[in-house]
Amino acid sequence: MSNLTYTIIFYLFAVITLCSAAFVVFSKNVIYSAFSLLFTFFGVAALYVFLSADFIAVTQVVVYVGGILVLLLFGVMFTKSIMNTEMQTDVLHIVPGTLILAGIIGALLYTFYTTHTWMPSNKQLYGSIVERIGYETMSHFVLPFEMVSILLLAALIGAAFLARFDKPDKTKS
Amino acid sequence: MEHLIPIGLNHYLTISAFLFGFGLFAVMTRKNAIVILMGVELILNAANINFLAFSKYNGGMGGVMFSLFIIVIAAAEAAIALAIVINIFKIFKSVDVSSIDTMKE
Amino acid sequence: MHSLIQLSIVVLLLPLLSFVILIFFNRRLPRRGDFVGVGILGSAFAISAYIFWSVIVQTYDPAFRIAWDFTWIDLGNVHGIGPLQVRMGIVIDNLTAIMLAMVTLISLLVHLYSTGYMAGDKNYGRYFAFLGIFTFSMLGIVLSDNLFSIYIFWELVGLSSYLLIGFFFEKQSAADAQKKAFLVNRVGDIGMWLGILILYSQFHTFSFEQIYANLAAGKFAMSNAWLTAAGLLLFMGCVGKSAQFPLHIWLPDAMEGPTPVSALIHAATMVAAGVYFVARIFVLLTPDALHVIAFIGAFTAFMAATIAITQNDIKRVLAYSTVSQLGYMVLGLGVGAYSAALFHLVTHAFFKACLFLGSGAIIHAMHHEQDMRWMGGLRKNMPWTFATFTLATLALAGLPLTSGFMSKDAILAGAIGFAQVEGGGVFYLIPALGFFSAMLTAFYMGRQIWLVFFGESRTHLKPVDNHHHGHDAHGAHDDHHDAHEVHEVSWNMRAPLVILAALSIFFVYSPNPLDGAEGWFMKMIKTPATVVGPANHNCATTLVKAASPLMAEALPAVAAHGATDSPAVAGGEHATAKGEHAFADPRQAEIAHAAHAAHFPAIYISSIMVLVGISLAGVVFVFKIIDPDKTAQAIRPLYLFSLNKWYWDEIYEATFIKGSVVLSKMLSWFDTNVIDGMVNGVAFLVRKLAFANNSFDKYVVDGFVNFTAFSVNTTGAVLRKLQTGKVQTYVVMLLLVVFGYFVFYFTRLLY
Amino acid sequence: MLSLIVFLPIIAGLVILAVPSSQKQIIRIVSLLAALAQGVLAVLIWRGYDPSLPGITAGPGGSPLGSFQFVEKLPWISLKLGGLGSLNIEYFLGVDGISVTMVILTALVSAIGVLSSWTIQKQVKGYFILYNLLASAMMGCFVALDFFLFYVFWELMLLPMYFLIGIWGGPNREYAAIKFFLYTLFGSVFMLLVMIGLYFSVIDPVTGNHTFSLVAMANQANYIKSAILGPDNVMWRYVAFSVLFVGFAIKVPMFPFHTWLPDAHVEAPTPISVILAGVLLKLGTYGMMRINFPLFPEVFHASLYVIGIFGAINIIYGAFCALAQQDLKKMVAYSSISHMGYVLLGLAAGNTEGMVGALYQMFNHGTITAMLFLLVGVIYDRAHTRQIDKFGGLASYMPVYAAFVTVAWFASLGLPGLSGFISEAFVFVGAFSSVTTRYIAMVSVLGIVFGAAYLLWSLQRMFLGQRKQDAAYDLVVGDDGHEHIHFHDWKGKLDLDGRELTMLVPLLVITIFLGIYPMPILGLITTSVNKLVEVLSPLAMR
Repeated sequence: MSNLTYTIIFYLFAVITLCSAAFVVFSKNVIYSAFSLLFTFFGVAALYVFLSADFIAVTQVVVYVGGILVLLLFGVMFTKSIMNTEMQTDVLHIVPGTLILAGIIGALLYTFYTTHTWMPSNKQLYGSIVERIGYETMSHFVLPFEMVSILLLAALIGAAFLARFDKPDKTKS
Repeated sequence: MEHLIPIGLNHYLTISAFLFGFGLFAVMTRKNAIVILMGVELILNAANINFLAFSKYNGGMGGVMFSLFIIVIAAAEAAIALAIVINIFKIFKSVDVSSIDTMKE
Repeated sequence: MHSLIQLSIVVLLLPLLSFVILIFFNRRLPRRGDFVGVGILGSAFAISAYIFWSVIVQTYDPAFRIAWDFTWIDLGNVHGIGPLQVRMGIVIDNLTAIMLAMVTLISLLVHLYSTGYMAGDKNYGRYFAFLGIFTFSMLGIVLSDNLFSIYIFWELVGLSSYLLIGFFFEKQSAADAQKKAFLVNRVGDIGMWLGILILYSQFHTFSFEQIYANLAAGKFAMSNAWLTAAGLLLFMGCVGKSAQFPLHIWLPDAMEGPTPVSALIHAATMVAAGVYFVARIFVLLTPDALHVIAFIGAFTAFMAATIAITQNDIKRVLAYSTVSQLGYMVLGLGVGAYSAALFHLVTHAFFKACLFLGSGAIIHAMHHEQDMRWMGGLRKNMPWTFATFTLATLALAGLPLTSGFMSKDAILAGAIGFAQVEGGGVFYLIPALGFFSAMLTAFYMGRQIWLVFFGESRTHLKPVDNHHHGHDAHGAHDDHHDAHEVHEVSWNMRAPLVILAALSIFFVYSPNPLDGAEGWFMKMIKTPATVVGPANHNCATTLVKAASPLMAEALPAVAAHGATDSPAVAGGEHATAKGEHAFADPRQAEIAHAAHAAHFPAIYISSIMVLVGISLAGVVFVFKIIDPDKTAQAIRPLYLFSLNKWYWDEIYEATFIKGSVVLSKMLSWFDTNVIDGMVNGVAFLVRKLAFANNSFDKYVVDGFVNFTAFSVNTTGAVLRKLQTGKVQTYVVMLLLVVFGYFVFYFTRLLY
Repeated sequence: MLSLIVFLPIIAGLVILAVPSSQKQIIRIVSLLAALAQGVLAVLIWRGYDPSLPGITAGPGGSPLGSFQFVEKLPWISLKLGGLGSLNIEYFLGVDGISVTMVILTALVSAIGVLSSWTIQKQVKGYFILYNLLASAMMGCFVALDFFLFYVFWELMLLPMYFLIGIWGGPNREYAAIKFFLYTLFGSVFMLLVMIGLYFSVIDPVTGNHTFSLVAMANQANYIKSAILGPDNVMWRYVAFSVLFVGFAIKVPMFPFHTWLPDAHVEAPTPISVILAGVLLKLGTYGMMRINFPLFPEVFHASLYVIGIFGAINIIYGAFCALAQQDLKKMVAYSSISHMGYVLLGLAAGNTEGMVGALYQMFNHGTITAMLFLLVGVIYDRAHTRQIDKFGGLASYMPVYAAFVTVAWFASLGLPGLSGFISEAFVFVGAFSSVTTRYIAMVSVLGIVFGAAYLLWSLQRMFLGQRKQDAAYDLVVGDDGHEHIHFHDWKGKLDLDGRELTMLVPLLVITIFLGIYPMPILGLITTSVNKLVEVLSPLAMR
């Protein structure tokens, strides 16, 4: 794989990611947004691959596309169907929002491009790092790993608890 | 095209910046709670990109591991957030966050 | 201690003993203790007479002088001065001996007289007590050897005169008069006191002896003007006590006291104290001071005489006559006729006491009628009184063969001599006033004699209202008042009159009825040498320094008078010729010389003036050629001017008294309203400040708190608009801030 | 000895505290016994006092206590103040010629005051406790030689005085009491400041510590040169002198700080007036002589003229104000102001004659004015009014009273033969001898005349002449056919009764005796005053 091919593929995925992300944001239809988000996640996952993080990319696809996005879609469906309203969203703060968007992006980019100390070091990650991830998870990051597991469990239980249907009189009290 | 060829750190950072900006914009301007959640996911992804990019170009594993945890947390967040949204919907009969202004009182 | 000193101390303390006994025990003694007073005074007089005998008759030395003193106050070792003591002492010289005898004699006679005059008064005993303390004070003045004790007794004399004048204190006029007398005397006293202070501040001693020694040694460090001032201020004491113009106003009012008191203190002794005091300080008086004294004396003599002409009250006539005669004495001292003035002091004391006691007898006999207009014809009823009164009147008027003639003539001769020496001009005013006053004296005394003793009784002419009013104060005498029989007084009142009248005849004092200088008095009392030394005095004190400027001025005057010798030689000749007047001061020598030369002119002029006066009185009152009432109408302004005593009382009332009262009211107002007002104002301000502080607390401090709350509230009200309750709005704001920080950060980077 | 004389009344007060308040007679007798014991002690001190020792200050070479007598010196308060050094306050009592005179006066007037308090009926127990406290504090002031101790006594005096006027006074008593209190407090605040400044400026030559000892303070050699009130700090010394002077002048009271006095006198009951005029006013001038002048001699010399002028104003202004008064007691109060002016004038003379005169005047004013107030109290008891115009002709009906009044009045106006004269005379002699105050003295002499004027005028209006139409008493004809007067609701003797005579006769005798032969008192004070004059003289200053 030549550098040029590599580059073209990178730009392709970059454009996919950004365009779909833009669509997520600017689309008026929630359903469209949700589906557009699918492409964003995929694009991001591809970029992960470019960043030698294939395991993360896989995880991204599994978790985001398989979990979060489904969850989102389910939420969209769930709420809209009941309300029977249009699947469109209004916007507010469009002017300050735009200004801030432009400003923050500009500022970030300015920072990135003017900061020269971020020159990549010689020691880069190459190839698959799955093994190293496993190694790190069980050594240095075992405690965060365990905490995240518990957190995830708690979050799932909590979510289930929050989302369950209560009887109307109970909610009022 | 020559200058495009070496894909460096800045490319990823640029993408992440745009992603972050879009996510932020969604959070700021969208009335629909679910779209806001989507914006949050975008922001998290932008962060992930950054972590991984820096990790790659510095050769450390910290960024990789962090991105992994972020993904986990994002999942948990999404679950909780959706539960909340559903609860909000149950109470206010709407997911329009602009109509939810009980904090005003 | 000399035996005479011991005796004099006894004399001094005896009247005090009388006072102490009578003031505490008069009600427990028979006859209210009057015999105690009379007896004690009798012994005092006996001792005084012995002293007089020893000093004047046996010793017969003009320079006789014994002194004794003791430490009264010891101020210890004073910083910058050394040991300092205030000493009190007694001095006896010829003058003292004479005065001692005179005072005790008159006091004794007055005591005796009072046993008749005051009989029946409810405060009879107290009266004698007061006489005792008065005599004590007066003797103290006479015996003192220093200024401080003179001042002490001076004030005590003031006190006793206060007590005696106000003896009938239930009468408002008496109460007024006593207060007036004391206050007017005090005004004089402060002058005297300042004079004492000037001398003390220089020499740190009060003793005459030491002051004169220091002065003669030229140790007076202040200017000559201060010395003149000291003399004049000391003289002010005399002005007060001896009732000289302008402080003469108390004396006529003092006639409110019982008549014997008037005789004692306002004719014979107390008023003489002033003259006596000036004689004591005579040596330190500068010529300037003497001039002032002479003019005051002359003016007083004249003014009082003019007032006496028109008075109707028998005692007031005598009172003004006293003032007038005191003016003569002061005039005499002022012109340097030292011996003559003191001579007049003694002669006047006797005949004026006689006159007052005589008037007292008349008043007593007339049942306390004092107005001469309602008297008349008493000659037949009261022959003893008439005789003695007339004799004393002749002495007062200055007819030859009387004592008054000799002394008055000596003074007037001295005045003429003085005027000549001082260069004439305005100084001739002094003898002129003297002679004119002599004529007036003869006139008003002739009027008095005639109105009282001759003609028919005019008692029935008196308006009734006035009559009763005059008697209310003397309730004790009311019972035998209806009987209008006038008869001679009893022996105890008659005897003093006779004794005093006898002492008004010339031979007591001098063998030559025309020249007192040949008598023992003038020989014993010499003009003392002045101590105003050359260091601070422009008049030379020694013959060597005779060529001083003043002498140069005086020379032509003397030459014009016809003196061929130089004044110093003249003085020396005079002294050697007579063997007595050894004047150290050529000025004094000159005056004495000129006075001697003027002796006979003075006799002639004064005799003529007296005769003119008496004839005038005869013309007006005896032969009625001139109707006094019509004349009075013709010169009504002058008449009123005289009748109202030159309006001095009114002037003083309008100026000093009103002024003081008004000033005191103003100051009191000032005190309560301004000073106290300021204090209360400060208190008020403090309270206001407290209130203001309270308000400040309430409105400003509290207000600040409330304002903060208010502004927070307002800001909150504004800001709550921003609180939409929408999370996204908050996010926008948050990010705006973040964005703002970016902008800030990058601008920082740029610069 | 001195402790005993100071604290005896307080002990009596404690005894009274134990007596039930219904036992009025016992309370009075205990107080009287204490006062008499104080008097005996005062006589013992007087007899034991050696008049040849000057006191005032400790000269070089002598004993560090100076030649004070009956000295009692104990450490009282000793505090370590860290960086500020230590605070050494001593219980230091002693007398010299200046204070021994005042001790005698205080004992005398206190005893008279107890007798005069006999008629007090309201809350007798409280009254006498406060009275004894006051007596102690006054005595303490005069014998204290430690500035701090002096200040304690000085302030201690205020409180009972405030209550004695404020509770047992006349109709306007609260106003007068507060006025008195504030005035005096105003003065003492400054005194406190100066006292502290002096403490840090003076070194006790014996111990080397700072000291409050007035004996040490009176010696200029003991000052630290650069301290706040040291000799180099000229301006602060002037300021300190001035404020201290004002503090004492309020007590004197000096024009224009005098207005508390007439009010306080008019409202105070008779015994308190006696104490106030007899002793308290003296504290002002005593303070000047003991503290103000010897501590700042050079400032004293620079301000002689000012003090003299204030003295003259006091004399003449007081006399004029007295002339205008209708209330007899107010007149006497103003006469006090006038007479205290003589003291100021004498002090301003700065020489022995003036100072002796001033001190003697303090003593004489104490006795004479006490007599005046007692006499005013006598007539007030009977007539319940003090308006001069409400009387007239009293001399005919109350001859003994009239005699006492006459003597007292004449003593007050300075008649020779009575003690007031000698002091006034010496004041004038001194003031005139001093070149600085010569002209002031010449003006002040007018005070003699006006003093006589108001006293004689009041004497005339009240005692001479006839009963007035609107007089405060009736004229009745008695059994013996003579006219008498009758006061409404007065049951006692018309003329002076035994108790009143007991109070008045000693004062009268003292007044007359000291007027004729002043050496018993003057002999005590001359040595000390000479020393004081020497300390104050410019030669003694560096």
